[in-house]
Amino acid sequence: MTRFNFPLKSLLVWALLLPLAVPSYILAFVITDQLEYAGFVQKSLRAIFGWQTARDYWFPEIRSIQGAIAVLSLVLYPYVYLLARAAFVEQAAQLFEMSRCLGKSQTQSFFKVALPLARPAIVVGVTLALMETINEYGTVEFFAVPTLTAGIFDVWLNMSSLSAAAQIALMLVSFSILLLGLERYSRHAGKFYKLTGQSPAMFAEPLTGVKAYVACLLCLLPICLGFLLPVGVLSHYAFRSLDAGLEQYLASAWNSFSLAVMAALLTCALGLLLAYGVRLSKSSQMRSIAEAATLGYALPGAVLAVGILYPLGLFDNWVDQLMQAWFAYPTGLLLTGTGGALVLAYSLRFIALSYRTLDASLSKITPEMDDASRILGSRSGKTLWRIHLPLIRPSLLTAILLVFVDTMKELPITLILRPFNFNTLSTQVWELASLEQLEQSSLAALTILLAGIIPVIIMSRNISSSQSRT
Amino acid sequence: GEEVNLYSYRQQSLLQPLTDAFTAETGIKVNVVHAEKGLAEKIKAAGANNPADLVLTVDIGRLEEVRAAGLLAPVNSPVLNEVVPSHLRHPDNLWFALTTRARVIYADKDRVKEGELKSLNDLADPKWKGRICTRSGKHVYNIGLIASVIAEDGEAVAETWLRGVKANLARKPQGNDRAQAKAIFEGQCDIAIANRYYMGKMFYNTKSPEQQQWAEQIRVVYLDQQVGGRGQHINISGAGLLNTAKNKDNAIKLLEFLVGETAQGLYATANFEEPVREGIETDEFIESLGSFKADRISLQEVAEQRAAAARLVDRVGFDL
Amino acid sequence: MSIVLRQVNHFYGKQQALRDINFEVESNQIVALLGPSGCGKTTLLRLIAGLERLQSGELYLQQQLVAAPEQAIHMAPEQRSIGMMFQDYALFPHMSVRKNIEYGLRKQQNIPQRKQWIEDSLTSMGMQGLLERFPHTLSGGQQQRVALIRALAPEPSTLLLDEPFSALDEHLRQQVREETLDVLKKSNTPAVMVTHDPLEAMFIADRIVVMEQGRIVQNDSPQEIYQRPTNAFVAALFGPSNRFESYVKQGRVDTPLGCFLTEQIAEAQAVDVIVRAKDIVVHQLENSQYVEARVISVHAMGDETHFRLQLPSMPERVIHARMRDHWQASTGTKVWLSVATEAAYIFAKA
Amino acid sequence: MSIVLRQVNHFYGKQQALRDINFEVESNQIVALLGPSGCGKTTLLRLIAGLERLQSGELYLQQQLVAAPEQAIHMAPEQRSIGMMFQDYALFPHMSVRKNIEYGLRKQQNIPQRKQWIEDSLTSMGMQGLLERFPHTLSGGQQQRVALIRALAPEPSTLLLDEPFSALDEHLRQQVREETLDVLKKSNTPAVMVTHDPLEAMFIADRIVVMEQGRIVQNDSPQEIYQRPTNAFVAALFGPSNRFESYVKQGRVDTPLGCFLTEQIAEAQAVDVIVRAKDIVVHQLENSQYVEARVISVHAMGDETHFRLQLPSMPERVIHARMRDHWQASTGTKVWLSVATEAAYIFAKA
Ligand SMILES: Nc1ncnc2c1ncn2[C@@H]1O[C@H](COP(=O)(O)OP(=O)(O)OP(=O)(O)O)[C@@H](O)[C@H]1O
Ligand SMILES: Nc1ncnc2c1ncn2[C@@H]1O[C@H](COP(=O)(O)OP(=O)(O)OP(=O)(O)O)[C@@H](O)[C@H]1O
Ligand SMILES: [Mg+2]
Ligand SMILES: [Mg+2]
Repeated sequence: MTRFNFPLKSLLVWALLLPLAVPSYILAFVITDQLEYAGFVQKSLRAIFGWQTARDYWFPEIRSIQGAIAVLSLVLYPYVYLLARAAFVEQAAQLFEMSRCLGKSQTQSFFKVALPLARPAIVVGVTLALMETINEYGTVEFFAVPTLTAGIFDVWLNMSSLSAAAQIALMLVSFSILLLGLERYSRHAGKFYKLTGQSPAMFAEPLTGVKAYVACLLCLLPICLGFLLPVGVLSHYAFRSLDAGLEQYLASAWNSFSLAVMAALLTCALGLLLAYGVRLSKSSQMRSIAEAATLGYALPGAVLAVGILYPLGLFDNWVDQLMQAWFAYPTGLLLTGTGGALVLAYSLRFIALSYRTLDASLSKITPEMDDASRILGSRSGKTLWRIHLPLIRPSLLTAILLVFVDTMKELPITLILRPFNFNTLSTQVWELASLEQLEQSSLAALTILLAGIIPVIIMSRNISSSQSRT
Repeated sequence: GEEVNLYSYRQQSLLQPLTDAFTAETGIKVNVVHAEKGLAEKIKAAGANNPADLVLTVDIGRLEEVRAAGLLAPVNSPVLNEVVPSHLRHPDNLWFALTTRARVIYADKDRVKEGELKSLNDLADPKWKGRICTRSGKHVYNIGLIASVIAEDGEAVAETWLRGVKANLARKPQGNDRAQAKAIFEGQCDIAIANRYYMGKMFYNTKSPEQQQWAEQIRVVYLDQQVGGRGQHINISGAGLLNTAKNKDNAIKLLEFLVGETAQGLYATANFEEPVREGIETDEFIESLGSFKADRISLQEVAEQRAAAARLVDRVGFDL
Repeated sequence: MSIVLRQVNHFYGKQQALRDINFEVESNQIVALLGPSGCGKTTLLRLIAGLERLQSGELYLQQQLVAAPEQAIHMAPEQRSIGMMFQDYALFPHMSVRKNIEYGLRKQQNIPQRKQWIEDSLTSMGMQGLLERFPHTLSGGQQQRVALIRALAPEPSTLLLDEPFSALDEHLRQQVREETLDVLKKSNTPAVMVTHDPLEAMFIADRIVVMEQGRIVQNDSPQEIYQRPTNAFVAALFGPSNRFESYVKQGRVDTPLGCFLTEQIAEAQAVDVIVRAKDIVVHQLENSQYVEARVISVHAMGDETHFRLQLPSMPERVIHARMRDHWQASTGTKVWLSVATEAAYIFAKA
Repeated sequence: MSIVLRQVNHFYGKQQALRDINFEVESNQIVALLGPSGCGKTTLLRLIAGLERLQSGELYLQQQLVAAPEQAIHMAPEQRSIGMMFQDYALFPHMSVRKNIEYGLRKQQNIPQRKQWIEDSLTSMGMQGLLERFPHTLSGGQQQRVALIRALAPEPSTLLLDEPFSALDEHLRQQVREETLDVLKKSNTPAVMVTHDPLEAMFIADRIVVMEQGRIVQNDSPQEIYQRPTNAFVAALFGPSNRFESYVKQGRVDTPLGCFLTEQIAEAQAVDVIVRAKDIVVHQLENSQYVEARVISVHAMGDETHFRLQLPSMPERVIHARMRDHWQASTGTKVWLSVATEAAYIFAKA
């Protein structure tokens, strides 16, 4: 995408982000719906070949670990794409040129220079996808794949042992820590600052002939499977069941939207604070603290929700007691069971998204920029505002987008922490879906998708404008 | 105004007609939070400030969990005591069943002869090899079923049985109960383990008419009906009053309403569950599925075996 | 001929960075590109390396046509066997010094021997012990030397150097310069080197190409360029100098520093006159044949003394003069100036 | 006193970058930091600016103690009213030239007037019309000038310049240098300027501080430094030179270029002898008093001729000599060398 020009590229650049907006459980449903025994594909096969039953032929089991892998990959690849692409765009083209001057072909240069330099960003993308997969429950349950997360719920709900569940959850977390540690260790020596100086934009080379179409098709494939297919199927269903309570639907949409906006802003503000704090203090302790703060992402949402219930409850009761004692005015539960608790929980969960994205982006700004700004009389706050924020704007938008879309899709936390009589699009999808009527939830599901597209489009604007600048 | 706050493990849309009717009758507003998990923890965490008054569940497991956590208060209501049979409520009246739900066998009307399948044990018979469908063994409904086998026959027998069932599966456990009906209709399997009320839901589904076809293809088989037999396994949906309830009176009113004729009628006709109240007119189609003798084993005992059941499912590799 | 450029023009958007460039480098020749900042030197190197696509004209390397937009020819940079050193080094930040330098070694080379060569070069450039360091821990000059060795290591058949010694102090510069020169001469590698130090250009180059605003204004041997500059710009290149505008009147050109003769230039033609600072003689004693001036400041610069002076006739201009004596003079002192007639370079204005 | 450093040491990890630095800059003084690459010049500036924390010692700016680790004092860089120009410019890539320069303007300043000043400075440095360009579209030298103007714009009370003119060609360099000098002198702003061009240091500085390996080796007026270097390193700073190792024998030191007298140094002491290239006289005629040599190469460098020579007694060494004549000589030609006795600088070895 950054190196070559080919047909439809300007469209594909952002269209590739679209699957991000698709909740994995919806994609899982749609894909199985089409591919399972009773689905369109197998039905057609049976009709064509005249097979009678499942025993007459072999067809890959959709509800399998491979199926789950395929679905999750389709939904999660945009994380890596988004971050890697930003990294490639921001890269100093000179290094790539240098490599070619030293006699390495484009491919070699890519693997030896461009890729290692983009590694922090790619690792962040992969880590996010990994954590997301680790905590993923809906899809794996749908595909009947036994994972650690499924184990947590089994232990918790069926064996009623929350503490054992917590132990497994801890295992998940330590696994994530291990991954992060490995990554950090492997690049202990190199600092990946963008060296300053003239940095002409990497010029994209036009692809011609067959190559161009192959590239175009390759890019279209995930978009079709990961986005167009679910949207198509859902639209089809939505059309059939348009009479679903519109009023409630609008209320849910509003709830979802406002929560997502608040969560996105709060989370990114927190993430920025952490990332900038780490940069300013330069201490590894600060970094560890920040890293720890992001582990919430590796936990299944429900576990996290239950986890924060207790401190929230404690806090609420403490405030309540104080108020009662001092002013004889019971406050009740200030946070628990209000939108506030939800936004807080979302932030805890998604801070990894914002922190990692922003940290990777900040780490590419040479410290000399900070120095220059301070010498010119700016304190760190102004420096952040005038220097860093504009420089990391694409990443900041990326982070906001990620959190927004993920909050829109979020389910388990919402379910547990929401106040009385409170619905969001995703709980509505789930209500209906758990009634085994996903068809009727398709309007809500479709809205989640569409709401995801808006920020994607904003982002794409930004991508193209930043392209014209660098 | 008057209100009552409800934590519900039961879907909102099922609850809505009931609460609407309650509000219409009493003027008391009903506020609901619906979730599949975590409500017990939410109650615990909030402590004395817990805003909820009642908790509603769709299986005995959750209900027992809340009770075991000491969150429930006894209710001394002549109405409830009279309507709910004693084996369907907690000995100390800490919880009450509102409906029972039979977990039956769906059999293909053509490929399975009447009387061919009689008992739970038959499911392990090799003659069903490659013909059984079910949802995940870890789902609460199946856990309830397996727990009841353990409670009745002990773990060893249950294990042999479950291995037998596993060997007969037509496909990896997946989907929900409705999906099993579809699988039978599509010919992927011949019998399936599922809750009976889904038959009604499919039969009356006008939005997806294909589901009516599924239902029509299926005969419901009740198990262990022979004299002296164990009886058909049932689970319950139930409710309990939280000991931190602020609107205790309203909550009890709602409980009494839910076992009243209106509500029980709604349960029976809208959701096709079996009412706990006697003499409720049931739906015609459900009626046509016949009646059965229910297993009268103590639900509390069953609930106690749930952890064992979950471990058994793992041991047998039922879901793999 | 090792490098041949024919009729090259280059635009960045609408801005023309190179105009009608024609130039040749013989094998074994070292050519210095000299010119003010922004005149297109880097652009020219990038075109030769293939990092920028030729927009018009032709480029031959080792007699082979490697770029010609009219014929849609563009050989990839990695196939041109060119060594290049960027103005800001472009060291790979994720690789150690060793990895950076060894990056370009080719299979055909005798690798162990080259590695030995790398160590030797680092040592002889005063960088022993830095092999495992990462670029961001090196000082500017250290980075520059690494970049230089990296460009030399693959034994390229042509070398392009963009200000290779600018970050080095005088001492090191001399040493590294000689070292580089030796390597190039021994291996007969032709090189194009950008510099803005005219003395450096004179020292290292067989030929100097002077550029101005995207044009080549003179292309000659160092001595020619110094002694017979073809325009005012080139004449003013070597050290401080003074420029006056005037016109020809009866074969003579009048300037505030005196009157000079010219034969080639037509009557009444407007001219530029360049007088190099070192060609102005500063006298302490009054002499009516000399031009009176007033000292603004005096800088002792080693063996020389640099004067900034003011002429009563042109109070707004600073006149630069350089003497090979040690002088002390305070601001305001009166002095007298003389210039040998042949020391003025006179050029017709375009 | 505008800047005072007392007993400063600085380590990067285990590596010591600065040792026992004591130095002072008077208000209105311009001090040049001269020293080889990697000797710690940038580090010193960064300490003064507050970008690196002082690890030991004390730093005063305008009589105020601003950094002293023993007293846990560290004033933030933005409060020090220091202007700094970075070695690699550190222009903000997302801001236009105008925004970059205006970034540091303070509310207390007369903003419209400063903006006018900015435009004027750009113009007088030959950069008119670039105000709205972004840094990456500027050439190296253009970037450097923007960085310089950016550092000057806020009228800092102290200015630190890290090789401010290195990317400029001779011509521009002279112009920008004078411009900067004027601004500084007019505003009485003290400045520390890193350079590795000794001539530049001599031209611009009131005092030159020579550093070597993290130490200050001499701190004197330009003329003192040139004429009375205190060690071999300083003596060799100004232009090419030749170093010989020898020892004192009866008040005399023997070198391949002849015998020199010394009085201060003890008998049998090992010494370094520095003979500057320009102090070697090259003769074409044989003379038994002179030393015979063989020409390796001759480079005409403007008015001077640079010789690389070989002595029969030391065939592995290159001897540098510089003459103020135009010479032509082919490799292998025999010549004869002489050195005035007072032209040899003799230093006891440490
Ligand atoms: N990417 C670009 N976009 C627009 N203009 C550019 C770009 N790169 C260079 N230029 C302009 O082209 C001209 C020539 O630039 P070039 O970098 O070749 O100069 P240079 O001779 O190397 O200068 P220096 O000695 O300062 O490095 C300059 O005026 C510069 O501003
Ligand atoms: N971040 C760092 N980590 C480790 N060593 C460093 C670091 N920065 C500088 N050094 C080392 O400290 C020494 C002094 O560096 P400094 O940048 O001050 O040199 P300098 O005098 O400015 O050199 P130059 O003229 O080449 O810019 C060098 O040997 C350098 O390798
Ligand atoms: Mg350049
Ligand atoms: Mg430096």
